[in-house]
Amino acid sequence: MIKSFIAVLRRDLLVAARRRSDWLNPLVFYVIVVTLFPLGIGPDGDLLRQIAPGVLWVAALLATLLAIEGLFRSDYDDGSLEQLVLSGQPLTVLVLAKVLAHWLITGLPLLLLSPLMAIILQLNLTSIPALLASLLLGTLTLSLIGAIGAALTVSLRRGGVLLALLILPLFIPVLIFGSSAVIAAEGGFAVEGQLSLLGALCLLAVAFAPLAIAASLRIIWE
Amino acid sequence: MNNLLLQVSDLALFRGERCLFSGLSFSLESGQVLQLHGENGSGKTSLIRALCTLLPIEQGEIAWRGNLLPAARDQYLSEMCYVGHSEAIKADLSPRENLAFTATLLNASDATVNSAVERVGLTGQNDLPCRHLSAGQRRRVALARLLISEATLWLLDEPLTALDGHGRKLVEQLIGEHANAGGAVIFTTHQPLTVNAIEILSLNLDALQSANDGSGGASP
Amino acid sequence: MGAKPVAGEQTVKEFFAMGGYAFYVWMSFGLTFVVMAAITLSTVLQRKQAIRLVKRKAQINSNSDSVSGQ
Amino acid sequence: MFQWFHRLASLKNFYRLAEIITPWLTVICAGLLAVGLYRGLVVAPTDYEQGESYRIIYVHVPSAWMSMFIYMVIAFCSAIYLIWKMKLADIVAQVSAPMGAAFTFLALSTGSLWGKPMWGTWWEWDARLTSELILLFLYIGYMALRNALDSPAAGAKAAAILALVGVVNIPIIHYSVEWWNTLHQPASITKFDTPSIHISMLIPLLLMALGFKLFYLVNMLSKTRSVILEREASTSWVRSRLQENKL
Repeated sequence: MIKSFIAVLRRDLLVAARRRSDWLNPLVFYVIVVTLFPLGIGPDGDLLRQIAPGVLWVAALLATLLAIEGLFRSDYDDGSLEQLVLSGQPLTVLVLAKVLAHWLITGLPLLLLSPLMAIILQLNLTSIPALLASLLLGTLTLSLIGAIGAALTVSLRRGGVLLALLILPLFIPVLIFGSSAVIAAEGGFAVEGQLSLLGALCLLAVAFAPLAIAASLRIIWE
Repeated sequence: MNNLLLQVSDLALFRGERCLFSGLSFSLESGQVLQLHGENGSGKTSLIRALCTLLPIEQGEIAWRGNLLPAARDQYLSEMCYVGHSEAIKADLSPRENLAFTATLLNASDATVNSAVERVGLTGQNDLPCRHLSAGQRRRVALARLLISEATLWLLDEPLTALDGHGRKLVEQLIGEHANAGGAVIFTTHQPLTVNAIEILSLNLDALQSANDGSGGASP
Repeated sequence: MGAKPVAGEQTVKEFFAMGGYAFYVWMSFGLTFVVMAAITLSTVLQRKQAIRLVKRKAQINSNSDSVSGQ
Repeated sequence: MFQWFHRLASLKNFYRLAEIITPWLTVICAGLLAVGLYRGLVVAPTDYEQGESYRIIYVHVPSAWMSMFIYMVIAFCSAIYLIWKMKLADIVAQVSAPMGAAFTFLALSTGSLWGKPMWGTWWEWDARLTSELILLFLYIGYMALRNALDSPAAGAKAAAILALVGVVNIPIIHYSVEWWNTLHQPASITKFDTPSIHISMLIPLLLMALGFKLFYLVNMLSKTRSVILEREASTSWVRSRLQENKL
């Protein structure tokens, strides 16, 4: 089972390496969305600093949503999704591998890019560690929950808007704890509380999301 | 190992509210090759997808080696391979990478991968991304995947599509060898397909459609 | 519950004034009435539509029965 | 015990059962609503703090309770549908979703109407109202997914999975919104706590709540019967009912 987990992981990373647009688009989207806010709200540093945590987190959340939509679509179109379901290997493990691969492709780069974005929004450098810690746990949870929506809407040609409608409400707790962690760091308060809650959400997602994803994948062909 | 492999009893398939066919019963023993007949929309593809558990069945039962399917699912999946319309290969990866992935998924050894690649005549283009291969060559990669799976039951949906003369002969040989080795094959095709020294059973879904009184059986 | 309803002495006009909050109170109750009426209407229409469908299907089946001479 | 469960599941029996009890429920529901309205608007004394505007709770609180109650019904039916493939459960969930959304919308609008006189703003980012708003999104997502997939069977199952995922998330969302609320607002009592209300104010509230529940039940049963008729139109029992025109 572990071998097939690694096999799926390696295959997806290989495919992503060959198709640059898959992981580049969400990153560019993230950068553009963050730069829109100063243009929209004004260059005043204090105001930007105040809204920076929220903006960074909402932009990361939207970028994950944009990236996760096609998670199963390419496999669905070329028929390899059927082979995964019929491979006899536990589907939850294969699905976990696919989500982990997707996170490595889009979640991690998002994480590494966020300090740069924080600087653009005048965030204090001292709260960047909190931002990174919260995004680390947050993007993993977002990918897992987003994958449920991706599995539910994989057979739709234009599932994008529907995916947002289905999944954004479920993103809200992660957003609340994530951005409040950064706000607390800005204010010099302790961040452990928020991070532990984010960790709890992440574990909950790792435990339950694959079950929902596997169940959703099995009903596509009805 | 008694040779009764697949047993289908009183199977009915619906597409939405419309009943494609009902009362279908047949059994398949090792060494037998069964061809499904029926014009488009008679449910050939749906039957094959139902047999490979992709399509859930509301009415009727499928048994593998005597035990009913929902319970024996893992055993059945490990001994069955389905090749559908799409070849189930990633266009950005080369045939070697695709087949290596399938091998690890179905825990087959590298030796089987190499022998399969030779058997389907893909040695030349083994490292080109499949995107650059012709449809016929991609179909051969799917056939190689079939060999790698070492499955007892082959479920082939239009295996001859996009294949040239050599390709067709190759498929006929593969089916022949598989049946002689004790395997079983169920396939649908529009082009003629003859396997020497093996009598292909046929199951006509249209006959079932009109009869509909559940008497349809595999008539030689 | 013998207590005389407190609102008894109020004139009808005072009652509708709702202590100055007339707009908010009557808007809320009005909206509730509208939504519940809409739900009831959709139920009735759905029922009519279902009966119409059953009748149409019965006709189609009876035609096909008569056509095939049964 | 399981035997009646399957007997009820057969659509024919359910149809007959619903047909018998619906008229009675309608009468009781109408009675409850009438008495509840009368006692709430006329009998209940004026609230010393909010004056007359507190009477809005007689529609706001029951609709808020209903919006949550119906989502639980949908989640429960979805679980039964996924586990035992009971078509009836899927039909009940399908017809309940629009009503749930309607009650959620009602709770939101009456909430904002109640909030305006108290705080002067039409929308107050109060924990309860925000959770209600998110619940509305969950309802809309559920209904959108159900009709988006081409095959109705896949749509029903996908919506059932979404409902179960949603019901797991509701407490999490509620807790995080409460937490978010106390984080940004100084610890004030959540503005929507029904004031420690006098018994004569409480009775109409319970009457209205029960009335709302029966209202939902009556409409759900009747809508379910209509869907059963549509789905079983070509079965013998429906046709024989048609002949005796006892649909």
